[in-house]
Amino acid sequence: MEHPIQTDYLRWIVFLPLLGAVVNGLLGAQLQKRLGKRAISLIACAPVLGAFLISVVAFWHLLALEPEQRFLIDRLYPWLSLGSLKVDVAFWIDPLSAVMILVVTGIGGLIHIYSIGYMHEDKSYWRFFAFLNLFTFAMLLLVLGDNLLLMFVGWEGVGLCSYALIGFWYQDHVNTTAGNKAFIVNRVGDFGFVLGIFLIFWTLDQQGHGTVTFREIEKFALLLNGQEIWGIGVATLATLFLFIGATGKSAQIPLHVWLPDAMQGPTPVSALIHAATMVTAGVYMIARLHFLYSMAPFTLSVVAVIGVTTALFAATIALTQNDIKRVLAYSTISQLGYMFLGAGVAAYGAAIFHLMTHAFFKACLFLGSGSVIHAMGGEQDMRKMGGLRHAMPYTFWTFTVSVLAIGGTPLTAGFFSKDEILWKAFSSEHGSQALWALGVVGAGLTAFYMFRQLFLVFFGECRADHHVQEHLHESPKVMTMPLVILAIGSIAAGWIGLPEIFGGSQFAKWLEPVFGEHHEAHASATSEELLMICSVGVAAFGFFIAYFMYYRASISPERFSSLAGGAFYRLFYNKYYVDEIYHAIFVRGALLLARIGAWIDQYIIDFIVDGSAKTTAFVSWLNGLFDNYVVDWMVNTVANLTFWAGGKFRRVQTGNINSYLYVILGAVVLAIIVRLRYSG
Amino acid sequence: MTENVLSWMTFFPMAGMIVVLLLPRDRYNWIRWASALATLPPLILAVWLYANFDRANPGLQFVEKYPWIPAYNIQYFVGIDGISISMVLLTALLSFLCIFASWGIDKGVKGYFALFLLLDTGMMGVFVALDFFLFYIFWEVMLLPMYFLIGIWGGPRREYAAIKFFLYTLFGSVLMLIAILALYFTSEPYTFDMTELIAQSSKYGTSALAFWPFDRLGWGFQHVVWMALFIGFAIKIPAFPFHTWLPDAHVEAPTAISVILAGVLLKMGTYGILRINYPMLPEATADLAYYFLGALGTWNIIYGAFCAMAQKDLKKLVAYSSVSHMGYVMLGMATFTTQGINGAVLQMFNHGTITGMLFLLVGVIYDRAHHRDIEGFGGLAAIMPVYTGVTAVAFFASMGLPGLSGFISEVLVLLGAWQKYAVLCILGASGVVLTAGYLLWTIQRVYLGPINEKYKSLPEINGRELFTLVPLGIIVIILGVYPHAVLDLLRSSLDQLNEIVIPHLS
Amino acid sequence: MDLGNLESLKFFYPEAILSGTILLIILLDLVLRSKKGLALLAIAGSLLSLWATFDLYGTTPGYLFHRMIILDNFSLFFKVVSLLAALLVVWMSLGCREIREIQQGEYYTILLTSALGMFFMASSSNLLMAYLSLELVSITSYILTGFLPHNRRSTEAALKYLIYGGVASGTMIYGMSWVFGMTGTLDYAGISTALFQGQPNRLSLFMAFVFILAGFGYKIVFVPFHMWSPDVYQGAPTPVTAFLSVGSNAAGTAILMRFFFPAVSRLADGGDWLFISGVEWPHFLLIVSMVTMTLGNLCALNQQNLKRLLAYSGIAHAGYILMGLVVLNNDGLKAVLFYVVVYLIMNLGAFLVVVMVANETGKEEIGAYRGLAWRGAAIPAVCMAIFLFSLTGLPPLAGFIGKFFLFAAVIKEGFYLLAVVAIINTVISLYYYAGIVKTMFLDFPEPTDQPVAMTANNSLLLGVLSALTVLFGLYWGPLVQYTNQSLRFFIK
Amino acid sequence: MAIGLTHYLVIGAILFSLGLYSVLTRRNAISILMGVELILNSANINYVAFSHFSSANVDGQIYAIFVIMLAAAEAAVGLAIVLAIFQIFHTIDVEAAEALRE
Amino acid sequence: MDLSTALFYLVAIITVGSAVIVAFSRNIIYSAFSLMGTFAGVAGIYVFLGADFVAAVQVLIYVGGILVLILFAVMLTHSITDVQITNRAVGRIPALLVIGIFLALLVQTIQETSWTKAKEVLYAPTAAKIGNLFLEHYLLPFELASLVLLAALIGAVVLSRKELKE
Repeated sequence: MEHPIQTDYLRWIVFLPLLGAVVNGLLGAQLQKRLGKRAISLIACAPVLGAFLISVVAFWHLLALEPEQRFLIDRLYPWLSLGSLKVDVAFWIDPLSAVMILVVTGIGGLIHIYSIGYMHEDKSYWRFFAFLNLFTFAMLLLVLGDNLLLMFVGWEGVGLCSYALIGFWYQDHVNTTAGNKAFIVNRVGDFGFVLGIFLIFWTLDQQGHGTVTFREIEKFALLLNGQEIWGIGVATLATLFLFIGATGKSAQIPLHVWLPDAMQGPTPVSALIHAATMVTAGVYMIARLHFLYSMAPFTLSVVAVIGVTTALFAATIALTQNDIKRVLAYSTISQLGYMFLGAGVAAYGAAIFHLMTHAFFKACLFLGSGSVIHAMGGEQDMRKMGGLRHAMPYTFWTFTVSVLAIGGTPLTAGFFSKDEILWKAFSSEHGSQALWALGVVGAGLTAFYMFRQLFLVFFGECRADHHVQEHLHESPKVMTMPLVILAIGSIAAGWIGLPEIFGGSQFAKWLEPVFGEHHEAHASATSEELLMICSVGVAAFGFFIAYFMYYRASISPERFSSLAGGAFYRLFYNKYYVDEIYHAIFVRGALLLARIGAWIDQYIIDFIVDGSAKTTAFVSWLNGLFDNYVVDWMVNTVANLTFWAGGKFRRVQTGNINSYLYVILGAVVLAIIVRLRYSG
Repeated sequence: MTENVLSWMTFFPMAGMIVVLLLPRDRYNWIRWASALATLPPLILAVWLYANFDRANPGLQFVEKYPWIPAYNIQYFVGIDGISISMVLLTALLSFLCIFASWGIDKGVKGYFALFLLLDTGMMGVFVALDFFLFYIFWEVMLLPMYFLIGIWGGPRREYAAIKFFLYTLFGSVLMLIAILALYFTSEPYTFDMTELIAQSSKYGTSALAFWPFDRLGWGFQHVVWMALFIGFAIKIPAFPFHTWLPDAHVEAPTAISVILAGVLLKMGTYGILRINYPMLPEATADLAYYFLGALGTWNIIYGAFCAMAQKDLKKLVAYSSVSHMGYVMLGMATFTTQGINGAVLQMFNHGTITGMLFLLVGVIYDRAHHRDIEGFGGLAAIMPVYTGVTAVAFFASMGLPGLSGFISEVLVLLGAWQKYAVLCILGASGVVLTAGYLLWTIQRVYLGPINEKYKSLPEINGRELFTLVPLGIIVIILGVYPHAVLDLLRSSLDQLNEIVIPHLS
Repeated sequence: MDLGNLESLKFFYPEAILSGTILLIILLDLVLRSKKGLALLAIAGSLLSLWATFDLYGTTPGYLFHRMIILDNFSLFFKVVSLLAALLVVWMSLGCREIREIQQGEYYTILLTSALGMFFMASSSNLLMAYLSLELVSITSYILTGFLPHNRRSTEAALKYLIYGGVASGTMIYGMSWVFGMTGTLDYAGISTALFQGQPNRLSLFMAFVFILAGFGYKIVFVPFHMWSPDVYQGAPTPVTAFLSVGSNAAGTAILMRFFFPAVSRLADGGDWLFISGVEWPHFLLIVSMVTMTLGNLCALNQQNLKRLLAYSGIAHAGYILMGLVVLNNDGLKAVLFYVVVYLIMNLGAFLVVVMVANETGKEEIGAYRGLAWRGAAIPAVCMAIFLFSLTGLPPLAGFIGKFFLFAAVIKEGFYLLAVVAIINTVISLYYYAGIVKTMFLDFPEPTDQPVAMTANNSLLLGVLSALTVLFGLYWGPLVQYTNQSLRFFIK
Repeated sequence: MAIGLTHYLVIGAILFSLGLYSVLTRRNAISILMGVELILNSANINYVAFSHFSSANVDGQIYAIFVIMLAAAEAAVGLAIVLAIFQIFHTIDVEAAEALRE
Repeated sequence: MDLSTALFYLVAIITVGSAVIVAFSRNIIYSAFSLMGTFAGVAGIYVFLGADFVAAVQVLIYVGGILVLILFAVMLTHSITDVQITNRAVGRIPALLVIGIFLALLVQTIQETSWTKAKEVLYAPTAAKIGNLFLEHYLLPFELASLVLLAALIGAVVLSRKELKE
């Protein structure tokens, strides 16, 4: 690792998508007119697939190396070098980022292809793909950037793209609002992120090693020990700052509010950005900086608690939602919660593992829902669906598979990854029974709402109106192919990370050079089995309730929804009223302050300014008063008197002379007196 | 030509003005092209300067020095260094583009372009002048054209705006005159030569003056002079209590003039502080700029952002966003760190290009819709996609999106700020969120949403307008990707500047 | 050099030529039909005398006519100034409609006589001469003011002026009598020696000076002796107003400087002037200066009549001029001399535009200037703007340089309070000057406003004046050299 | 006590004050001119007195003579103006004529 | 107290008294006439001061010239036929106040001032000496005075011959 291997092809992983974005962005409108949508989709998909291939090459390249040598870097040019701040535009790849780029380019590629079919009717097709490519570019930048600033560029870049894609159908006010919400909430997170960067940089700078590149930070991380600012350990504070960023990106409490609204975007976007890749950036970042987090136990516990809380919180909300995509959105939030739980117990490998598997099945679920929505002609309310399994078999089966996966059915990917996390939550030195227990409950809820969705959508009678039913159809190949691949992935992806009892995890080995060995106090394998069974049991319980409620309908949902007078139900259904509260406090608050500021400007500062002008004017008016009024009065009195003979001689002006002379003489006398008084 | 390139850049527009005055009154196109030709050579020379500027040399370059009024040791003394080069480039570029932005002027064309060229000379002069007297002359020379340009070709409340601008600035500049003279008579022998005055900076006493209120404040001669100069500059920046002329002036001024105002004139305030207050009065700077200036800058950032959020008039919103963005400059200057001060000057340049774009864009839509009411639009993206695209670039650059120039300078400023005053840095960074807030909100209300039937048939942005916008846009992107294109010019001089002040920091 | 009557004559050309011209005009007025010739004669005469004045540079300075008047650079300078004033005003009168309706023979006679009086004001070295010359100028000014026939304003103004003048000069000679009583001589040099050797009573000396200031002050128009000026300026024919505003102002400054500096102060090294200790005349003048500029500017703020406005601005400028005197320093005095010249040029210019507008519209109210630039009088409007901004003191115009030197002197001596007051005044003054500019450029003419055409004569003069205003703003080296070496008093 | 300089000066002072007084209070142009004459006379008394007591020459007296001369000139002009106004008001309708300050 | 002193006081009282009437009289005619008294008194004072020539000039010019002018003006501007001839004055009280202070100041100052004292006080006829001085030492002022008178002459003509133009 001291002597990273220089390469010069990594840049293409990043730039190919950018190329596609630029071409489509600048010329898209024309191309679409001239050459039609095929050209567009070609320009869009080719680079991503290219990037994927290069990533695979890079992956093999890494594999060929010794584990501790697995590290490639591609330096372009110095981006900022001022004083001790030296930032290059450089891309690096190590086992961790390798996993990420494979996920991003791979799943991203599939979603691109899927979109060809999904977006086919849209008239600003080119714009969609331009942004999709741009997003891929930004995401890859985020992953491959070899320093925090570059990562931040990607970090904000993906935010921008998600903003643009959420508001893709900008004619509708709701969508744009959702976009704004996403961007601003993310900005709040980024705000923390930047501060984290500053803190790290300056603290290291004091030690003479100011830097923002990951490798050097890792090298000098120990210098942060014992450093304090405002009585808090720098490591803790910095990691907390960065974690704020993570909560923003990865929709964790308290910044989770934007993700559900983000479902306003086209479904592929939801799949790619708001499920598979972008939202996991937070997890990636923590894993990337695991050495810092490991130095800050307090932060770790915060991360873990936030993670598990979010997991439960989102799950409870998901129980009650009827919008097919919103359910998935909340499940995403809660799954991300699991990842943070994993990261929070220093099980970074587990977190990344879950990240990967989740990418598969969640993408699959979203795309599936997309194809459902596509078939239902845009209908998203599950209560209007049902019995679709006949109409769209591919969608149905793939969907089922991924539901099983996310539900934690044994031998599916979800099972292994989630279980890994739960086990670590139980066993690692940062973990605890409580964390594990909550996690398990969450798993149960997950199983419930996912199967609820499955049953509502695909089983039972179709509740849609005839018009829609007639048009029910399976989606075209270009859409179903990716589904199939992803479904396979959501089974198979798990097998590279088998738990100890099934022979240990390849995945963990692969990441070892990054995270190093995490020897947690190894409880006996039996306890792991016990826990596993336990969680499976809970999940099964969830499944059965859903089964009886929505398949057999032998238990009426109202039983539960009317608990405690429906208080819980309303609470969940209204997402704990967080949106309302935030709106009341932050949006309203900002606007209020804005109005106050404008008011101050207009009525106070300008008043003072104009006021001084006015006083001047007033004084001069007083002079005028003396001139015009006093004098004129005299003049007119005088006028009648000066030449007494005169009605003729009215308003002759000699009178004011006297008053003036008064002034003069007064002044003179005054001067003399003053002179006597003060210097006599 | 190359040995006195700066004089050429400064006075060529004035020559152009004379030509314009000689042209027949009603030959609009002759006049327009003549002025375009008058502003082109400075631009070419600017490019030449950019190529031949010695980036390693922190000192003055392209110096010209001739005696002017020997009796009072007044010289014609111009030259540039890292502090001014970027501003010179910016001025050359913007004045050239603004000629084309003013193409639509059809009332008193001759007078307009003549005054504009005079203004150009004034601006360029301010940035190259190194003799205090010369500096002051140029500084004031800008006032008159500005007054008329706003007052004659401005909007409905133009007279109020013009006179407000005029009074404000004159007040500041007369204070400055006093300060200049005070320095002049303290120097030995009497001189207006800035380099000389800097060399003698130890002469300016710092022991507290005997009389109220300075005895209380512990202000010495140097502090008082510093304050006098600072107020003069703060009015131009515009720093918080002195900023209210800006919205009025911007709203009333014609598009091109707003661009010049925001792009060049505002910079003169901060430029002056860097060029004069910092090196000439280092101890006072250390005492007063430290914290005070930083806090003022932060306040500008947040206050301006909030005011912008409340605006109904698109142009006024942009104006207040300038107030907010200039706050970053002040904050950066006050940090006395390499990153901070470089970021500040870079921010001056970026703000010039970005806000220039914004005003041009507002002008484009105003020419078509004849109002700037934010609520009055909607759905423009569907009607004028290209226009919207360009706007998006400008807006996102203005809210500091990575990959665009604004980001670099803001990050540098905040990075610098963190080391000196973390709290201010946090507040300033929160300004970024606010900026995103009001800009996105504006985009949503103006460009997105359902198409407004009233403006269904608005024509798309035309070639001339694009010609004024695209170069700026390209610069914005290039600087975002490769900031050293400009940073290299500044670095050495600014570091030297820091070195002067830092020793006095308590 | 101390010459008797006959020897003095050969240093007396300028006065002699001017007097000759005056008599010639009186004679020709009886025979000549076209009065234009008289004006040309007046111009020729003053040109000749101007040449003679310059011819006198380089001759050894000294007393003439038994110590009645002094010949030195200082007096020569003011002779030049008053000649220029007379010259330009005659030129201006040529193009002025008001003047064409009056008896021009007498008009030019009196005008030149007044100029002659200013000569003596600048050069008198004797209380008697001071009084005589002052009275000569005053009386001629009354007459000029009241020159318009059947115009009650003009006549009333004349009456008012006369009464003020009478009181002021009466007070002045009363004060002079005390000085005479304390020193036993009328001669400045004698006074100086007597004051600095003997122990004069401070209080009585102070009072005497205040009385004398009344006399000088109402010529320079500073508070509290300013009240006559607005009415008189408004009432008098515009060229006369111009003449008074620059000529008598300059002459008053001259006589004041001559009396208060060489006569009753001592020049110390470093160009500082030591005043008789314990007589706080400078303090008095300091306050007067501040009050004067402030009051003038404030009153000017809400004036509608342009002549009246310029009267008040004239008061303000008197205040600025005083700034240069109170610092008791040669730099200040030099600044004053420079300012006098600059003020002459720009103020005459402003009045010229007033004349041009009044010629066409017959009005002097600001309303008459509405949209002047768009009424075919773009050039006068631009020139007016130049003059007004120069009066404000904006670079690159002459007025700025003038103000600059004044400020410089004030700050060099550390009178910061005065400087700040002056700053605020500058800003205030900008407000009303810019107000006029606004009316000319930013407002647009009503159909009722008749266009303003310009005659060749006027436009030529206008060109000259505005060119000078700009020129001295950009390259004032020679002028400042001239004014500086004009500050040479002959003291013995 | 013997009649000394002071007596004369005091007389001068009194005349001076009376002159000023009438200048201050009089509304009538002519009366004001009379007041001015008083002032001039007071000054004259001073000059003559000083030339008698203070300076061993007649400068003061000469000054006084000049003052008298000029007083005459001034009076002539002044009264001419007064008459002019009088004439104007005979010939011009006052209502039509506008006063100086409006 | 000898005769001359008494005489002096008499003259002084005449002078001041008539001046007081000039200042305070309600009737302009009275003021005008009592002005004569003042002038005469002043002339007397000149005599006391041994300034015979000045006294003569005073009588000639003031009483003979200026006073007549003033009376003319009064007559011309006041139609005699009118019965009551007023000469109102306003603001007497404040004026009295100011003037009072002023006079007090003057007198006080006069008393405490050390005026220069000449060696010997001369009582000689001055006419000849003055005449010589006019033609020798004071030639220029003399000429200047003539110029003033000329200007005044022209001015008076110009100003008062207005009504002829019509």
